[in-house]
Amino acid sequence: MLLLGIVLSGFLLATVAPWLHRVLGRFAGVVIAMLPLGICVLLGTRAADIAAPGGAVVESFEWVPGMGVSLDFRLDGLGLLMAMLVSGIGAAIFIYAGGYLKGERQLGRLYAYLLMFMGSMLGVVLADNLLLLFVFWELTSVSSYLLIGYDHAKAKSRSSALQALLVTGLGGLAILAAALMLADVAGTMTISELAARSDVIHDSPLSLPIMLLLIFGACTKSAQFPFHFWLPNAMAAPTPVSAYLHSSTMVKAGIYLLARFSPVFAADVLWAPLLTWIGAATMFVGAWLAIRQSLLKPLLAYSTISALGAIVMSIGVGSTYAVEAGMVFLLSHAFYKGALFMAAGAIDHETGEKDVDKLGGLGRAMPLLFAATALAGASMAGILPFLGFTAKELTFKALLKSAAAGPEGIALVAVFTISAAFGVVVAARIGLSPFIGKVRPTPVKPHDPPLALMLGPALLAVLGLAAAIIPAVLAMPLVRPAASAILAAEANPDLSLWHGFNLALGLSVTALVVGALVYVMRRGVVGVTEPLQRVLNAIGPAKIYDWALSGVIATAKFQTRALQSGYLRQYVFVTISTTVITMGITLALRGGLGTLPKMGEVRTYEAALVGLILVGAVFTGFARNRLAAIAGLGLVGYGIAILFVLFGAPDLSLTQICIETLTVVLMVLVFYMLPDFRNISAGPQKIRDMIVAGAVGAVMASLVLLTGGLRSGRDVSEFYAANSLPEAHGRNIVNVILVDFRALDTLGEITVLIVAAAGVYALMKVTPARPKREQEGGAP
Amino acid sequence: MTLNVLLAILVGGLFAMGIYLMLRRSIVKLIMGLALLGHGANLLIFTSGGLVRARAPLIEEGETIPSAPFADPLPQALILTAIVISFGVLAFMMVLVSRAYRAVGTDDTDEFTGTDH
Amino acid sequence: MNSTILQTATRYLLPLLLVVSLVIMLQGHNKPGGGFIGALIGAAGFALHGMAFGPKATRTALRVDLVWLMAAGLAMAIASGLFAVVEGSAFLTGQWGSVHVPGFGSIKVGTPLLFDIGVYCVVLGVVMSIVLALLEE
Amino acid sequence: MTLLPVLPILIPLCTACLGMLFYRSLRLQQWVSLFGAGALLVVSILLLVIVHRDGMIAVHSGSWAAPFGITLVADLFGAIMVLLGAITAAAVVVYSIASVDSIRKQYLYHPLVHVLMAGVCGAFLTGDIFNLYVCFEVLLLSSFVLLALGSERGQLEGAIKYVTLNLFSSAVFLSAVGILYGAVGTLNMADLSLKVAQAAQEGRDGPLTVVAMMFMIAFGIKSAVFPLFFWLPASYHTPPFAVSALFAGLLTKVGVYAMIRVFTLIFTHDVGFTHSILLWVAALTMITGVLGAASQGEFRRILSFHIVSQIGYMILGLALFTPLAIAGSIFYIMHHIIVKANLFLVAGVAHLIRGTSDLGRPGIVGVYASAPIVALLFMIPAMSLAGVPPLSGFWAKLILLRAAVDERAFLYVAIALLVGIMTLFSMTKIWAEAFWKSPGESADNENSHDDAPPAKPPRTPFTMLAPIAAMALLTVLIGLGAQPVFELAQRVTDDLLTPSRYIHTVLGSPDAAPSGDAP
Repeated sequence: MLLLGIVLSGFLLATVAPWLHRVLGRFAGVVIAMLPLGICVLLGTRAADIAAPGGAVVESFEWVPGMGVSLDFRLDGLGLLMAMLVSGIGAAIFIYAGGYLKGERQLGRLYAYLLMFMGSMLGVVLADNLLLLFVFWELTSVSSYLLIGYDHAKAKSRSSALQALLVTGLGGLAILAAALMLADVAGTMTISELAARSDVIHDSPLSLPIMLLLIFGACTKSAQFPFHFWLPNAMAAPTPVSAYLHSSTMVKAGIYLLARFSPVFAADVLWAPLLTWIGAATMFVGAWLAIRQSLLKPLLAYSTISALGAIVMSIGVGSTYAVEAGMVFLLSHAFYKGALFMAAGAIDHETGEKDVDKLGGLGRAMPLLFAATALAGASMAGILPFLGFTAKELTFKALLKSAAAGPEGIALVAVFTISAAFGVVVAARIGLSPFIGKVRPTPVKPHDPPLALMLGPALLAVLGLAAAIIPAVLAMPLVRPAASAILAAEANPDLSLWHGFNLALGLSVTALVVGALVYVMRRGVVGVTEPLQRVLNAIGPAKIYDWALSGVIATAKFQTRALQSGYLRQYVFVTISTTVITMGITLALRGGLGTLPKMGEVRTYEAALVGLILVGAVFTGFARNRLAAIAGLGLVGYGIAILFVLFGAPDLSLTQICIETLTVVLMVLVFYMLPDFRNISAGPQKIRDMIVAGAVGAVMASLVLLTGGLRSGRDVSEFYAANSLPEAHGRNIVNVILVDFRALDTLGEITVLIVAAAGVYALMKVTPARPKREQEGGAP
Repeated sequence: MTLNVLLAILVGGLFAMGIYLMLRRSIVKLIMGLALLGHGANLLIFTSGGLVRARAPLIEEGETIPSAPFADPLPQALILTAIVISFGVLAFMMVLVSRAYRAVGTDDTDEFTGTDH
Repeated sequence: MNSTILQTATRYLLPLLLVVSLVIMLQGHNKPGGGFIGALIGAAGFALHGMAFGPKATRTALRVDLVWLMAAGLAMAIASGLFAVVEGSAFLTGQWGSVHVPGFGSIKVGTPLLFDIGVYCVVLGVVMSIVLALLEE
Repeated sequence: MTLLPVLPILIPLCTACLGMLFYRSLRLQQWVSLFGAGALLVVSILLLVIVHRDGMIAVHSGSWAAPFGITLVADLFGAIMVLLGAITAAAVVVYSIASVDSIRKQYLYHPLVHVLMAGVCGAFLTGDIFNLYVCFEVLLLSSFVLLALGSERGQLEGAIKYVTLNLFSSAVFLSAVGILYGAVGTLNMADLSLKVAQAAQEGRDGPLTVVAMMFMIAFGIKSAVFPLFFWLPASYHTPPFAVSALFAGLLTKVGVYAMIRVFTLIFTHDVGFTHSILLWVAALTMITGVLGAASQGEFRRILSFHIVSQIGYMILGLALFTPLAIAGSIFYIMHHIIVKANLFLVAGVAHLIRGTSDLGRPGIVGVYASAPIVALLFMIPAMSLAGVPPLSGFWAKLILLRAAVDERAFLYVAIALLVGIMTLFSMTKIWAEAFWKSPGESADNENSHDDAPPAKPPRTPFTMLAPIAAMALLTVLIGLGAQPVFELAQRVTDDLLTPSRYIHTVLGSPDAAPSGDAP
């Protein structure tokens, strides 16, 4: 029950969160934060259980066994790392949000969405069933949608929310498709069993599409190039949301997925190069774009993209070192980026200014925040002795190792060095520049933020330092099992801060120095990045998204205008053409000429009668005025009545005569109110219509001919004949059928009549009132 | 020409004229088309239900079964039901059309496009 | 249509048509006819009346609310089927008995007859309400 | 036991009868209507329970043995459909109390709803193809009247298109029945199943395939598949919301039901031909429907086009014709009736709050801020429709997708998935425009997330909110408790793919050729 309870608790608390907010007011955030804190502690106590390689806490409950979906949860090293991040940072976020959005009307809903997100995210990282993972995966997308759109009155928020939802949603569908195929190929939905069947999967022709779909899905979620564009836009969300979902947790779901599946696909020749280069490209583009930004949150968003790329690259490289480095990077990034986001929010909150270039000298007014931000920034810059340094060092080591294998590795080292240097710039821009130098005027007079806003950033920043200094306590228990889980072998990362003077350290220092230089000459470098920005603006993925969206809508409009034109005759035409074509083709393909039954020669009066009816029909069809048409119709009706008499159906004949008379009377009464015929259809249209009408006639006629000879027996009518008098006490078999054998039909028939009468009556009597509130519908 | 060829032509002709009228723009013609279509369908049942020059399915006084050959009573009952139903529908449709004419001000269905745009 | 000829004709025709209509309804089980055709003939009589004297007079002449007539007809038809249910048979199973009419001998009476009377009422009500609604326009 | 399967037809009919008798008192009519809807609900639950426990029931009306009389068959499929119909009807009747105006009620609104239900239930229960036609006419004509009741211009225009195309469908249906009777001499569906199979064995099936196509066309028009759907988006947004909801929930599904019934029970002699056509129909229906929705800017029009697109999914299951796929269709129907009816009901509440159904300004705006409960009640069915887990629509799609993957029909997997995300797009469009957008929003209003308390909207009557909430709850329950529902769908499928059970229940002995025995 532990894992299930952990996952469900978020959802359950979400349902009462708005109410809690109303009752507890400003303390609601702190109270709610107790849940993630508790989860984090609870998970921490289990760390020892899973420290051993292959160790895991496993739970399984039935849910929808018919579809192979069960509540399988599995807490292994990777899951633990992620779940502790989600819950731990979550606790900080709830406290922070309570302070940041104090007094907002809809804060209760925000708590609810955040809790829903937390539950879903925990579900993603703990699920051991492919479809269960997908369920939670989609829920993170939906909660992210609701959270990005928090400022729902702004058009920008809404469109950003939609963009994030569509991009990650599309990825989600890819994952669903991949999951279904994977389950089909591997014969199991259990994620932890997939690795053992990787050769089965590998041998399947579906292996490649599965892998590509998974990578696609993960890349959309983790904002990998070229699907990165939604992430900066998602910054429309309030800062607590950005800090939580869009830097430290949700965007890591894709990375989690790739890590989870790397034991399955590592053997594929495409897996490593694809991930490595997607990651490297993302890392580079993100870093490059980051230094162009001057607003706090976009700055952080692009650097997040860069960091996510770096982690994906590490997973792609896939060596023991690389995976270890990736996990350390993930941890350190969660710490410093969470802290920086919250700090940035605090700066904005306390000064009213978002632009880094317009901030300066805040250090004196807000020393505590400065301290926290500087610590986090230092970790991001990769300075000794912060966890960021350890991560960078390990990554360099891993890359250097693979660099020995060939020129590609050298390229990776170069890209990473540049990206790291740009990271230094971003770190300095946020961690340093707002606080030092000349004091600049801000909309609000700055002072240190209240405790609720300080707690989170300070805690995370300190963690970034502490984890590096005492890795055995704070980093090792998380990183080692995680790396082991990915590698499916025991990992043993070397988290010590000092490895002596070596090439990795040299590159680290180079990155710092280059970063410092770029920081100083920032304006020049921004000029150099201009072309890339211009290309991205013109034909970048964001542009393609816009085109796709407007293209789909334009197609939809065009298609719908063509099909749903509003012209009844077109609807009738399409419907009838479809009918006649379908029937005609079937008749041609499957019809086969049946034997025509012998029914005897036609007698003259019969031919004359049929001729008369046909004349009546044609007369109706081409009449120039309505009275003539009504007369023609009457001719058809009475003619058919005579036909019925000739072929032994007196009841039908009587009915037909009565009905026909009534119809003619009604037609005269009703059409009296309508205008006379006009010639409104164009000539070619008439010819087209005649062709269709003729085709229908031909098909129906041949159908009559073909089926006439099929009749196999008259069991049913023989039964009626035999039982009509003895059992049903009636001599008129037709009437007996109507009131006894098939009375239910007649019951329906009289019901239809009543409804028709009610309809006629209502239509004649009800005149539409002037549009009032209760009157609805109607044409615009 | 055998009997069922003749009736096949009749059924085909009624369907064709019905469809042709349904494709006109005038709402009045539309109704007449539907009426012809109804006649066509009824005759179709009558014909394919086994058309014979036979006695009505009535049991004479003193008999217990109808004397052969008698027409199949079931299609007759079906057609009777169908005739009545199509009368009801037609009556409703006629009034609907006259109301729509009054609301829209024309009998040309090309003007009845308000609800699709 | 304020024609004296029509009015006079109607005065004689209406009772005649009503009698014919009832006969056709009652004999329908054994000869061509039945509730449906019967009702149409009866309705023709009242329609004639409506044209001659105006719909308002016809509504008075009918003596019964048309909605009730229809509802009662439908109820009769349903009820005829429920007789059997009381006996434990399936819905609409015919229940027969014979009634001795003095001077006419024994007549077989059954629920299908009731059903047909229901049909008669419904059809009369339906046709009349349609015709009257149109005449009142 | 012989009465129970008849009751879902009789109760609405009697209710309508009583409603007409009391037509002068709106209060009495209302109570009769509520009582009738409640009784129908109770009876249909009972029917489902009994059928689920004891197997299908056949009742020969008039005690005439099949295939001579009309047999009503309550199998699991029929019973489920009846229950879904009863749920929708109950919700709509309650919702109508406050939302339908008194003029409509004076002109027999309530009795018409119940007649419609009698037709719907009859269609689900009948075992006779001609009686199916009659039931279709009953529900069709009452839908005509309900659609036009009120005589507003839009209603009349929409009704003409609706009526014309549906009457054409009826004519095709009727002709097909006539030819079928002419060819094999029976109307009883169980007997038809035997006779058609027999005819196919004897090589006389060519014309029968044409008849099968006629049924496909007739039911295709009624279930609004491509390219026969035009009547639906032209009319469904014109009547009162309660009526729209009733139509949206039930009418097209009657068509789908009939399609599934006929193409599993009777016309399985040429599956390669008929069902591969259905496959294309399904794909094109999904795509055109969802594109149609994307092009619209009015609440109910968007929803109407989505009906079309969702019908495509249901047909897809039938077309794939594997047990899992058909179970998917069944699940889809169950989910869709509830969700779609509910969305139309929510649209009515939004209309009540803002006085319009158009999206954007001027239109519905700001419901999220002013009526969060309504927003939540929209979000649940909307997300379910889009297939967001773990709501009911997710499972429906999932089953179909698995079935398609099993069949290696990846093209259809892709289409189904893409249509899913387009559905999500439409739903978020409504959400963003009607719920999120604020009334006082300027181009890019900064300080807007502490928006001024919105103008007090008219209070939404409890009778409008309660049915919505109940159906939303049902959506969630089907989602969270998908297993029993899925098992139900599987059992239905099992029955459908083993027609001998149905035939046996109706005709008695497994291979009884109908003889001239007296009942």
